[in-house]
Amino acid sequence: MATLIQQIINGLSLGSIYALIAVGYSLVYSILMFSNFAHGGFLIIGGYLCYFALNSAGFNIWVAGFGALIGAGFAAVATERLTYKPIRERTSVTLYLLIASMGMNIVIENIFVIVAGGRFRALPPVIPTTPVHLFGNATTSALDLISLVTAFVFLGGLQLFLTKTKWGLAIRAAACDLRVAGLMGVNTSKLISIVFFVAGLLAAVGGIFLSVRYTLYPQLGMITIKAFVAAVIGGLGSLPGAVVGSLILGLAEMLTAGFLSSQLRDLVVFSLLVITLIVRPTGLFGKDVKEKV
Amino acid sequence: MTAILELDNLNKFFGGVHAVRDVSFSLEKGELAGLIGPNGAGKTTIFNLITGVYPLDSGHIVSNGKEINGLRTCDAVGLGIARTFQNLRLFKGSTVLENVMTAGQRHHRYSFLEAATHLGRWKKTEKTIRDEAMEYLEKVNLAKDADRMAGTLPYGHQRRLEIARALALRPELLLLDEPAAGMNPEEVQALNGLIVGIHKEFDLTILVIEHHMELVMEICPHVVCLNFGAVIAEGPPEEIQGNPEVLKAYLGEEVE
Amino acid sequence: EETVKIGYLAALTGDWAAYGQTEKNTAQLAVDEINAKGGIDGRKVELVVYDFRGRQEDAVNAVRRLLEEDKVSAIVGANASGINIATAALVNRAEVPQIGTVSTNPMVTVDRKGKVRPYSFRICFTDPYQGKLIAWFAAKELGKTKAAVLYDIASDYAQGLREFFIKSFEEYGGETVADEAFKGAQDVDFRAQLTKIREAGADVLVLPNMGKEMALIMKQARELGMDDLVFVGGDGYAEFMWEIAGKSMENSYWINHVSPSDPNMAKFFEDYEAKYNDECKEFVNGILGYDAMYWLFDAIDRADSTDSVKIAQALADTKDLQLHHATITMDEFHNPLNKDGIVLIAKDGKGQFFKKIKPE
Amino acid sequence: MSAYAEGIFILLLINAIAAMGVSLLTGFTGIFTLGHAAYLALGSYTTAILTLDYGIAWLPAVLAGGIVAMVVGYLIGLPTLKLMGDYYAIASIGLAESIRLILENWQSLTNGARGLAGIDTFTTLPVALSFFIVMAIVAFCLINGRFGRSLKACRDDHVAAALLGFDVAKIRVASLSISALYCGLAGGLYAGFISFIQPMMFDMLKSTEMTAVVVFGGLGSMSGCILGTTVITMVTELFRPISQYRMLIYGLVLVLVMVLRPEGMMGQHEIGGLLKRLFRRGGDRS
Amino acid sequence: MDGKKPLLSVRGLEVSYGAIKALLGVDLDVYEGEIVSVIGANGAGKSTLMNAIMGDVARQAGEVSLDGKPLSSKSFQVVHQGVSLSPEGRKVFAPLTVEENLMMGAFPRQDRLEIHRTLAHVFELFPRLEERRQQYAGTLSGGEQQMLAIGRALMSTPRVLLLDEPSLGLAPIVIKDIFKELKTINEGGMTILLVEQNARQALMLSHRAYVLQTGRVIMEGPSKELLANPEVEAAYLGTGHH
Ligand SMILES: Nc1ncnc2c1ncn2[C@@H]1O[C@H](COP(=O)(O)OP(=O)(O)OP(=O)(O)O)[C@@H](O)[C@H]1O
Ligand SMILES: Nc1ncnc2c1ncn2[C@@H]1O[C@H](COP(=O)(O)OP(=O)(O)OP(=O)(O)O)[C@@H](O)[C@H]1O
Ligand SMILES: CC(C)C[C@H](N)C(=O)O
Ligand SMILES: [Mg+2]
Ligand SMILES: [Mg+2]
Repeated sequence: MATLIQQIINGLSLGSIYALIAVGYSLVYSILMFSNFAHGGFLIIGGYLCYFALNSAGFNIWVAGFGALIGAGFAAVATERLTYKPIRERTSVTLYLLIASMGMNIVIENIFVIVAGGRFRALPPVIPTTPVHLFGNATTSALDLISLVTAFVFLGGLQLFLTKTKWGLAIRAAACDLRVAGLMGVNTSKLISIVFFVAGLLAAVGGIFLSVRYTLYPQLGMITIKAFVAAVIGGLGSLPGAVVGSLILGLAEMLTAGFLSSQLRDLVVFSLLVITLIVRPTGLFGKDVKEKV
Repeated sequence: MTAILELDNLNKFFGGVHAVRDVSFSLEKGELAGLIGPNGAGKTTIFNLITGVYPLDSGHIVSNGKEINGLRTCDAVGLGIARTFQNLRLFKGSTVLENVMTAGQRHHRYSFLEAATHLGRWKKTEKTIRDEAMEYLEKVNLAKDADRMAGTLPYGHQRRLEIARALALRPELLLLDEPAAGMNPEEVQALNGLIVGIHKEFDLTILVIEHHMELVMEICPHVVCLNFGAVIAEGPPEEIQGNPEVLKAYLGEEVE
Repeated sequence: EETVKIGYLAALTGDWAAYGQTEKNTAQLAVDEINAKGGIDGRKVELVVYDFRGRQEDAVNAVRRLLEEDKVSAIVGANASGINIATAALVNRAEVPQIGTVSTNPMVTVDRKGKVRPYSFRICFTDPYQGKLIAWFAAKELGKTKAAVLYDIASDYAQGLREFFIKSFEEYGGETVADEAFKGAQDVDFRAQLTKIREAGADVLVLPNMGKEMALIMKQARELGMDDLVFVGGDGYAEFMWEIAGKSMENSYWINHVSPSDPNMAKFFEDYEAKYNDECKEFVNGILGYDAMYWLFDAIDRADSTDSVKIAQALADTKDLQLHHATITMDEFHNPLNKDGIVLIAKDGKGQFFKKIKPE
Repeated sequence: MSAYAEGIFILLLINAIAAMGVSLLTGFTGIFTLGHAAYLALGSYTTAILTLDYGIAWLPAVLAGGIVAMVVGYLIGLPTLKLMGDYYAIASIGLAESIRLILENWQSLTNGARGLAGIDTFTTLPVALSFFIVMAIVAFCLINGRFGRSLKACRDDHVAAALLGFDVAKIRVASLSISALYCGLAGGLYAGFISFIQPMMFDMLKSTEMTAVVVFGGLGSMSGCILGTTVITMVTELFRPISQYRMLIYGLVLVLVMVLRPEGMMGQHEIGGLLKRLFRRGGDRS
Repeated sequence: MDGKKPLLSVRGLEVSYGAIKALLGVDLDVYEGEIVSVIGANGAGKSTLMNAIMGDVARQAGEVSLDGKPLSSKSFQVVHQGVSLSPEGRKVFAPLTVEENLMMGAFPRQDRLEIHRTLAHVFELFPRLEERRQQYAGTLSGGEQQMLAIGRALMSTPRVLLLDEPSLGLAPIVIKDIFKELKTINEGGMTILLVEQNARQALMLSHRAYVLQTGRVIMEGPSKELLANPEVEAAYLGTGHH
């Protein structure tokens, strides 16, 4: 029993890290309808910026953290302006964007391989990782609780923005037809930049959390593939879906590893992805708009 | 004479919307009939039901005496049914000629092995398919555009290409969904001629949805009018034009 | 004058970059030293280093290139059994010798049928012995009875060492209460396995893996509140682990090939520092990479030829060769005989010599 | 030719066979995949296991690899190819990872994540070249003619295609199966070239590369995909010695290809067609 | 109109798509309070003209101005300057509901209360839309989508409303209603530029008209005169009904 509780806690805490990242995926998907695999890249940009600001420039954590968020936000905007925008203007096939984003991810990762080297860096425990005892033997770390709360705060804010403001509506309209959204008076370039800025910011938050929880190295962005799977399971484009999907995925992983076999955990993750798509292509919370003939 | 198509009490719901309501009518072989009705009356939906694009909620569709409810879309052609679309659905990445060949090839066979090697019957068969497709293009007056990409044709021409593609299937029953949409009066006139022409030449049964009354009233001896998913009038054009319900729901008071 | 081309297979990027960068540096140091002395019997040495990013696929490609394009006389590296096993077929077909630096799995030098691979060599001890060292240390020196193993299923080395350890530990009367796996280079979260280990009541956790994963495991174990668990690791010990695991590293034990305070190596450390302005942090790889080069120089000298077949013969015939860290003699399976087992302890932020052990 | 140049040429031919498979599916049927490395994996594992453990000769082993990939492609296609657009692409990531993970976990057969070493290197230049020529002829024949037209119909408008009597699901599955066959054969040849295989070699990066190559060459152009493969294989192989930069350059190439020429090098055209046109124009002038 | 300055003025407008020249120097004026129609055969460049005014396709040469001030070359700014378009082929936001589509039309406006009044007005004009308020626009019938597109353009209460083939696919009775409504809103002060295949009705409604042929204005004048012109009659009005 104690083990079960501990594994559930482990699962939720892993899920909360996924959630932070998955929300970013979903946000970009909700406007441009493509899966931005460069998200992992933004994440490590955030992580390294924070690391260098703390260690080389000697800033305090608040300044460093803030700088990292802004920096990653701008990196995301730059990526969008330099690579996605020209593609979007030439073709409407979103798969090209997807491939370009994978390319960007490789580029960013390897820029850090070259400039920061293959060494592992650890952020000082700016976010406390001390064990927190819940009930009995069950433990989690303070970091996990903070990351869960952060994920919910961002999610709530974004959700309100998207559903309650006219800019949110504009985002959804732009998602379906950028040109026509322009004809409605929406400055779509600016709108998209804002979305990417927020996505970059979210990625940086995820990057800092991940660097503290694990360690900082150029391939750290790889973990985002799980967050991506979570976003799909929850329903791409749905922010609550992203969070729910993440928690489900975290639980599935930990329970598989804990009670079946740790080798099978990724198999379970990807099988869940495939099964979800077959049963409900738009995920748990995605809405299914059928094409009219 | 037997009915080539019989609709018997068709019903279709989309969520709360009762899009098709107890619709029954039938088409005799060789008829040229019009289907009219206000926007959202359910006309396109009826085409979609006949061709199996949407499943039927209740009722029967009988073609040549055979019940074809729950037909798979791809089996419609096998029963001799072809259609065009309200929103053009051409193969935009293929040439005009290829569009028609794609339809026409079903009447000619060669084996997979021949396809993979271009040996045997391949060459001869391909030539036949091509020649036939050219004939259909000439019918709709597009032969000169055979090598253009389908998507670059002007709108009105694309509509005619859809008709040629449907004809190449050699159907018995042709369903046309707003073939004159976006055409100017001049072109509508030409289209009238085309429809009447193919109707005769290919011995077709045609059901056409249109909002251009100058087309329907001129060429369709049999007109069905829908409103809110239900048939409100059926008969020859003169009768329909004078039907007060049709006037009120669809044509507006004064009709010339 | 004829030069000798030697290939070096190093992980310069990826998870193992710290190990590989050090090896590359020490190999270059050895080459510079020998060339400064006029080369081997007048033959200058040329070093060709390729990165394999910690992946077999890249290693295989790099070796192909060394063999086909650079036509090297011998290859040194890599620093992991899996890499050497993957490349063994190639070098043996091409008849070019390859020396593994810390590649400890038996399969590095023998094939699936148990026959020695004529062109594969190593300078370190093997895992049956290492497994025994770990088991002896845990059972006899630390007095532990309930061991847990958490090993990398993607690694030939980890799978082998786990097996050898468990066998020996049971022979010494201990019990393996948890035997958990993960996937190296992919997994970063080990809390599920650690929870099971905690539940099993293990008193020692044996880590036969590469550095990054071991560091993350130790860190997460302490975060789960597993404060009393003692860590005993294999020869994957690396200084870069401190950066990841921090204080969680303190008081862990590591079975290894060499000691950082070996007086015979003092000059090496000095020279390294002078040349690279950096202390040779990953000293295990540093020392073994350095001596592997010297071993090869000696073999070339004895073969008196740049012909790879003759060099391989000379390597196989090595007997009582005095290198810097040890004196080596090859056995019939191309493994050096009677190498020391050294225990390091992680203390005050670095790895320190703890003791030398010799299990019965 | 030096042994090294020959090696690159063999690799190029193998990659081109795989690219033709992906091109058939993505370029001509309009189904984007991000998981075709899985079929490469199936082909190479089948070939490797048959030659290593069962002592079967390489040629039947390679053919068996192709067939295994094709059968798996067929079985996978049945339930998943009803997914359209992005959703199939995402599903293919999941499917490919699942296959890779099964290979990784089936230790008794595949030696798990550690991979299989010591595969006979039977893929010599003549072998690769003969396979390439045969497969290329078949591919070109298939796309010119009724099969090619039906693929394109399903690609451009699946509803209209269905109403022309095409069983879209069946055609999509057929296209995937043939495409898997190509990749399976390429995988078998690859195993016989590289001599060592490991599940990690067939990861998402590899799948993306396979699709990117085809996009680079031009969707809907067979000769384009061969050209694309040539360029990308050359670029990445040339930069292999400076491996830190190799991946960076590879990533940049992917991005630049998408940014500068999303329609690909050849657009929808075939080299033959372009030459013909050029020739005709030249003729007009004179 | 003599002496008055035009509200919307187009001078020497040229547009091409790659090698295809779609507009070759078009001049056109629309005065405050007018309805002006543009007629012409398929491919004459009517839609291109509308899109170029909006800045939705790039203008290669020429000037477009509103009230003497140049119109931006970015469509979203043009909307804020007071011109909006109901584009050819509906272009509704398929995954948004009918109501959300209409609210998008009101995007440039700030006056919440007034917006709801306009919404009520659109619903009055197209009761079908009110019934389908929460339906996804993509599942509407062709004609319903057309109504939505027109309604959406009305929602921005522009100074100049551009309509590209508003009657496409609509039932005769709805066309009549719409033309009536256009007259009413025009009388309420909105200036309208209208492109129609249904030339006769367009000419009957509008004050002035332009005839476009392969990218050039070949005729212009008061609609009444054009209606009576035998050339126009032969080429654009057809002989059939209406
Ligand atoms: N997939 C669908 N989901 C929900 N409602 C639908 C769907 N398809 C059609 N409808 C609704 O069913 C009704 C009938 O639509 P249909 O397309 O058949 O109309 P129509 O008679 O062809 O009209 P039009 O002349 O405007 O094309 C419409 O009110 C439409 O909104
Ligand atoms: N996106 C495009 N790419 C290339 N050519 C185009 C494009 N859009 C329009 N054209 C061409 O520009 C010319 C003018 O087209 P436009 O759509 O403006 O005509 P139109 O008068 O609106 O015709 P219609 O009555 O069919 O709507 C035509 O020759 C058309 O083929
Ligand atoms: C660096 C070491 C952990 C390498 C290990 N001894 C191996 O053979 O793979
Ligand atoms: Mg309709
Ligand atoms: Mg137009």
